[in-house]
Amino acid sequence: MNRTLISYLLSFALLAASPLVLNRFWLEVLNSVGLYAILALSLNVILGNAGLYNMGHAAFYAVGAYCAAILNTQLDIPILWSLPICGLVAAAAGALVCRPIIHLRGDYLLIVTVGVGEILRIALVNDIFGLTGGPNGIFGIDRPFLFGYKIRKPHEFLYLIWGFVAMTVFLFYRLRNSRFGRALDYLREDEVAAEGSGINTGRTKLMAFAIGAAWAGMAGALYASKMTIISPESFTFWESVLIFIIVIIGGSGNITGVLLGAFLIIGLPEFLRAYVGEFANARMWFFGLAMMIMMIFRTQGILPPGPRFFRLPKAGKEVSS
Amino acid sequence: MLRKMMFALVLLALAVTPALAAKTVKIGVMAPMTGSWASEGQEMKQIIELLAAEVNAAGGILGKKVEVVMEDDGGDPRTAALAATRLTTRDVVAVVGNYGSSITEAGQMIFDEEPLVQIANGSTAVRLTEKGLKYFLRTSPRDDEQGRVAAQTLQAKGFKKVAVLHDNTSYAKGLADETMGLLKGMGIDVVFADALTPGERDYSAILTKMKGKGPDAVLFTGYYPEAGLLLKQKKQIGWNVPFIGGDATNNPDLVKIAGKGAAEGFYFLSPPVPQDLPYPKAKKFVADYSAKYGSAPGSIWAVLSGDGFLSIVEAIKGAESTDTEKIAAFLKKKGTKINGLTGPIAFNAKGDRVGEVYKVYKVDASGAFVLQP
Amino acid sequence: MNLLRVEGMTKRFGGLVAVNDVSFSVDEGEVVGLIGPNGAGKTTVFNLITGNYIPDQGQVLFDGASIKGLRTHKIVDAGIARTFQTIRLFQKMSVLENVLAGQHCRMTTGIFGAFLQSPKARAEEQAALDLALEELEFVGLRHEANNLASNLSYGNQRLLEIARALATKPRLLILDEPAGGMNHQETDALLELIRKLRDRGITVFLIEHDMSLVMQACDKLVVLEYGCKIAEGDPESVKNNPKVIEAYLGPDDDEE
Amino acid sequence: MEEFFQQLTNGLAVGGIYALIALGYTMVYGVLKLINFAHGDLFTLGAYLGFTLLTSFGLSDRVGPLLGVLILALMVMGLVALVGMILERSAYKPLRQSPRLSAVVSALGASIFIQNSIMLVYGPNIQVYPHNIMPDTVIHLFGMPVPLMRILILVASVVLMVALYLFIQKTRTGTAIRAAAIDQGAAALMGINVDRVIMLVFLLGPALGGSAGLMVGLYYGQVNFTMGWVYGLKAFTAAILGGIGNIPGAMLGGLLLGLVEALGAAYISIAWKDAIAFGVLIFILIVRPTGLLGERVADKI
Repeated sequence: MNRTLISYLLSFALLAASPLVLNRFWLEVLNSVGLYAILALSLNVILGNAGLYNMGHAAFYAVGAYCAAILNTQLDIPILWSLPICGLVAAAAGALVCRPIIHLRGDYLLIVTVGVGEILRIALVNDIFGLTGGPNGIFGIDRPFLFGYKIRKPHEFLYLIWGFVAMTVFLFYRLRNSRFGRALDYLREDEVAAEGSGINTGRTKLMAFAIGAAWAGMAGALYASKMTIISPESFTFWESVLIFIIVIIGGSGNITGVLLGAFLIIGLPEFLRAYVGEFANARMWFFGLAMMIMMIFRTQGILPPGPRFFRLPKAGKEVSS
Repeated sequence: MLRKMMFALVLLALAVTPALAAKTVKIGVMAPMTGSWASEGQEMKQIIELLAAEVNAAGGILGKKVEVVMEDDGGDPRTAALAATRLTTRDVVAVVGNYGSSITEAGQMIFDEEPLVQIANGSTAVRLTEKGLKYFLRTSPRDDEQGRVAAQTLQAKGFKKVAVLHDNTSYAKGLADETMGLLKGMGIDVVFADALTPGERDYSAILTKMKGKGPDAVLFTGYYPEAGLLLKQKKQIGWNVPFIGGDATNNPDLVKIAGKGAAEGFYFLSPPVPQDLPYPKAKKFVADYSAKYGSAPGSIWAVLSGDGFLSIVEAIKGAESTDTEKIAAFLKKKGTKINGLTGPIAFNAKGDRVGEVYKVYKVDASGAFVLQP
Repeated sequence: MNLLRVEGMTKRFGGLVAVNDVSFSVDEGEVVGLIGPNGAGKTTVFNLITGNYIPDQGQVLFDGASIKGLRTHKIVDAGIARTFQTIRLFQKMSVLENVLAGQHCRMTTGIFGAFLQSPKARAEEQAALDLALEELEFVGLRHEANNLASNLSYGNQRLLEIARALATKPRLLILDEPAGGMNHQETDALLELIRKLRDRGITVFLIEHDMSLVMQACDKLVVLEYGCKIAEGDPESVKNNPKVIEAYLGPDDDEE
Repeated sequence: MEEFFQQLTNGLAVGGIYALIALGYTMVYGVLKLINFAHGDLFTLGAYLGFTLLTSFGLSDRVGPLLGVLILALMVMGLVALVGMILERSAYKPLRQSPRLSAVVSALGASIFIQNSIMLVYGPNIQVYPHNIMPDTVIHLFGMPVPLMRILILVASVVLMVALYLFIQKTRTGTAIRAAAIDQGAAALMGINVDRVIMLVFLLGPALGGSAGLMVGLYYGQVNFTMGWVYGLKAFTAAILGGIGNIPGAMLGGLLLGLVEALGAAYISIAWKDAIAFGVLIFILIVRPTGLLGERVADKI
């Protein structure tokens, strides 16, 4: 536990110092990694912990982004203020959408989540309720203000985004080691046994979706304020697939693994951009190849989760964890 | 855990790339080299590299060679924003691109804040130049201008009932909306308006439905692959109705897809293709391009990126500086006329290209695009 | 008084009547056995009580209130816990975590509690751990607390299931073949455990094929054959019931 | 009313292609429980290989269009089957014992890899099939104009599907495939070489996908390197709709999806067509959680 904590502190310290040595491009790559880290961590709750195959996560990302954009452009609500609202709206969307489909298993759930994502994207393209701006999307979204300071430079976003990542990691570790986190594990391992042990599996699944959706929604709000323009093109099926890949390649269920996955999957194409310059059109070819090789050699992902152990007192004494 | 730190270290090490003193004038190009629009991007690259070679053969600019710096925007906004940021770290003096309004918009602010002059090619959304950005220009015309030409064409041909079909891309919908707005004022009925899904193959269901509405003509504002299929399948269901396309249908592949018989009689609007221009520069370009790559350029948008490149080259020469302010000032100055591939290029204060650009073309029985008087 | 009452319960799967108009009751503090040949519908009766299946007809009353049609976790919450015939542990998780699963429905910390880790939430977590360890101690698996469930022997896995069920603080404990796969020694220990359970005031309702265990442990037996109840009563009377002997034990069979 | 029937034929033509691709998904799924996301790209590969063979050998000039296309189809199916088998050996076999989703990610990697390989070899431009290969005839069925090719395609896909069905149901090898789909371990105990079955499935599925690619090329005339993504997702939807793992289910699902799309476009909205199709899928799965013909598996407790 302590070793993990130290590594995290060191890593975040390195990230905090990175603007000293990295140029804007690499800072933006780190920002992109950070955004996807939040998205992947949020999907990890659903896919990695609860074991629910969700390949439509971009839908919740979109809900958050559009929510922030609409609140900001129509009602002038500052982005950071709208963050919790976006989370709640996305969570509500997650719970609402998943209510009727939650009993589906495995791949049936997977295709239905794909369907939900596509339906939402099509709704956005068709300018549903006249709010989403159709294929143009919404533009003129404000940059976020933090204590009266306008955030716009890459390194400023680095602190905002990675600060959010740090908070997410901290909270999700707590969540994972809580009653709720364990319930997700039981659910993934054996749904019948979990229900038979008194766990409300239906509700737990919904909560998993709601939490995952909430964080994806907040990531969407951050994305909207970073880009200042959003359009349905940013929330395609491919986006869901990308987040899905990060979770599985990183190590489904393991927070550190998922973070590493985000570095790898989002970082690698940019890496290739910088170092295979001559073969720019082969960038994605390398990427696909790397994915296959990675899965073949680390079939469980980079860092698969291990079992959770508790520090126990010597027999007869009180327990402390 | 160590792995993570090592990764960060490697990132750090690689990021400290040496910045050499500028021995060349670097011009950045943002283009979709991968993804669905890769064909556009790769043609942009070919055209600009050809033009750069010619500029260099003629002595370069300001005594230096021109170097083209390509950046892949992947055809999606997030990647485009990253690509734009990377371009700002590569010592370029100005940027050509992108293809696609929403892709352009993702990088627009990044270049504006840098600041760098950006000349977009395939970005027709009206709002791009309505933001008051000082350093943004485009060689492509705007949706509203094309919409005006489209509406006038429909009116001139005497159609009373028109079906409008787009593909729900930002560009096609923009054009469809502009045109429909104008048609209303002209007393022309829009009896059908809907959007197809690009990338599919079978549009018979849509054609059947449209046919049921009985329009005099169909305006399709999407791209050539779908236009070609629509023409082909329209003929198959035995529907003989005039089709009119927007400038995204200007591509020789249209006829290949539809077949000559089905493509014959198809009208489309477009800036003039280089083959049709009287200017020697255009003729030479087409000849050179064909000699180097084996066929004439297919996409008008890629050709417009060549115009963007030439504009920047001329502006640097004219301003005798690679300073962003000066380049932009030169380009927007009244009276500046650049000899481009699609004719003389001049920009207004907003950064839009001025002058009548659109022409009407018709496909003849041999599949050739014939400029209409 | 009756803790559990089943009245006229019937369940069909397609054309097959798996449980046919079965009625019986389990009194508080008793150990009751449900026996019958393979395929008699015993496990189905259990599944009907615990809400895994819903009876087509009939009524299930627990402590006087109907629990028919409730979801399983509600029934657990009401005070009925169970083990499974085919062991269903969370194999890749630790023994202690398996027991904590049972504590879930007795805890209240939600998502925000987990985020905030308030003193109350910490205290609850600590109490759950303590209780889980107590239950492990009770079944004799405390020393295995940090082992993986899949590493336990078959017999110990059955005990772990009992510990997990106990952690839900049940009034009625339903055991589906608890001695299945156990050796003699383990079976003896199990008998001891069942008696200890009764001493704790927990009512036990079990399916078991090991007749010696059944005869020693149970206060009362219910006998099923082909989905129908053919006998109910104390072990001695059931043992001598000619219907049971004929249908189940067979004329020449020993009790073993 | 005529428009309605016209739309029915439109839907069936699209649905036939979906069904053919869906078969590949469903067969692989049946045996390996793997969603082979690269299947759509094998379909694309079929279309491109067909293009190359057609343009480089001038086949139809030598032996006449019908025989030419038949030979072409066999060649394309053989080549795509070969690629499918190599794919299985290299990208999926090492993952057979790992968590299911790892193999899915490997399949996604393979999809990106194949798609970009095609782009690198053929370039990103649309490739257009020669026009003179197939007859342009339009025949009139009950007064409706229906292109002959459309009927031929539907017939060809039905023939392929029925052949596959008979093969799976009536032959020994087919029985082995079905057995391996139900329980690999038990099948192995019964002396079935499960590894060979998997190989066979990875020959048959891609071959059918490749043939669908060729049909799309021949009929629609236009292929591009990203089309596998669009068709693949639709076909996968069709397979799930029918109950994945179930061969008649894939056929039914494909045809039904085609019809839903055509009728949805005709009578509700073209722009919302895909949303309608997915909506129907979700509705059907809510009512029948394992698809139209999928078996309902009750949990053994």
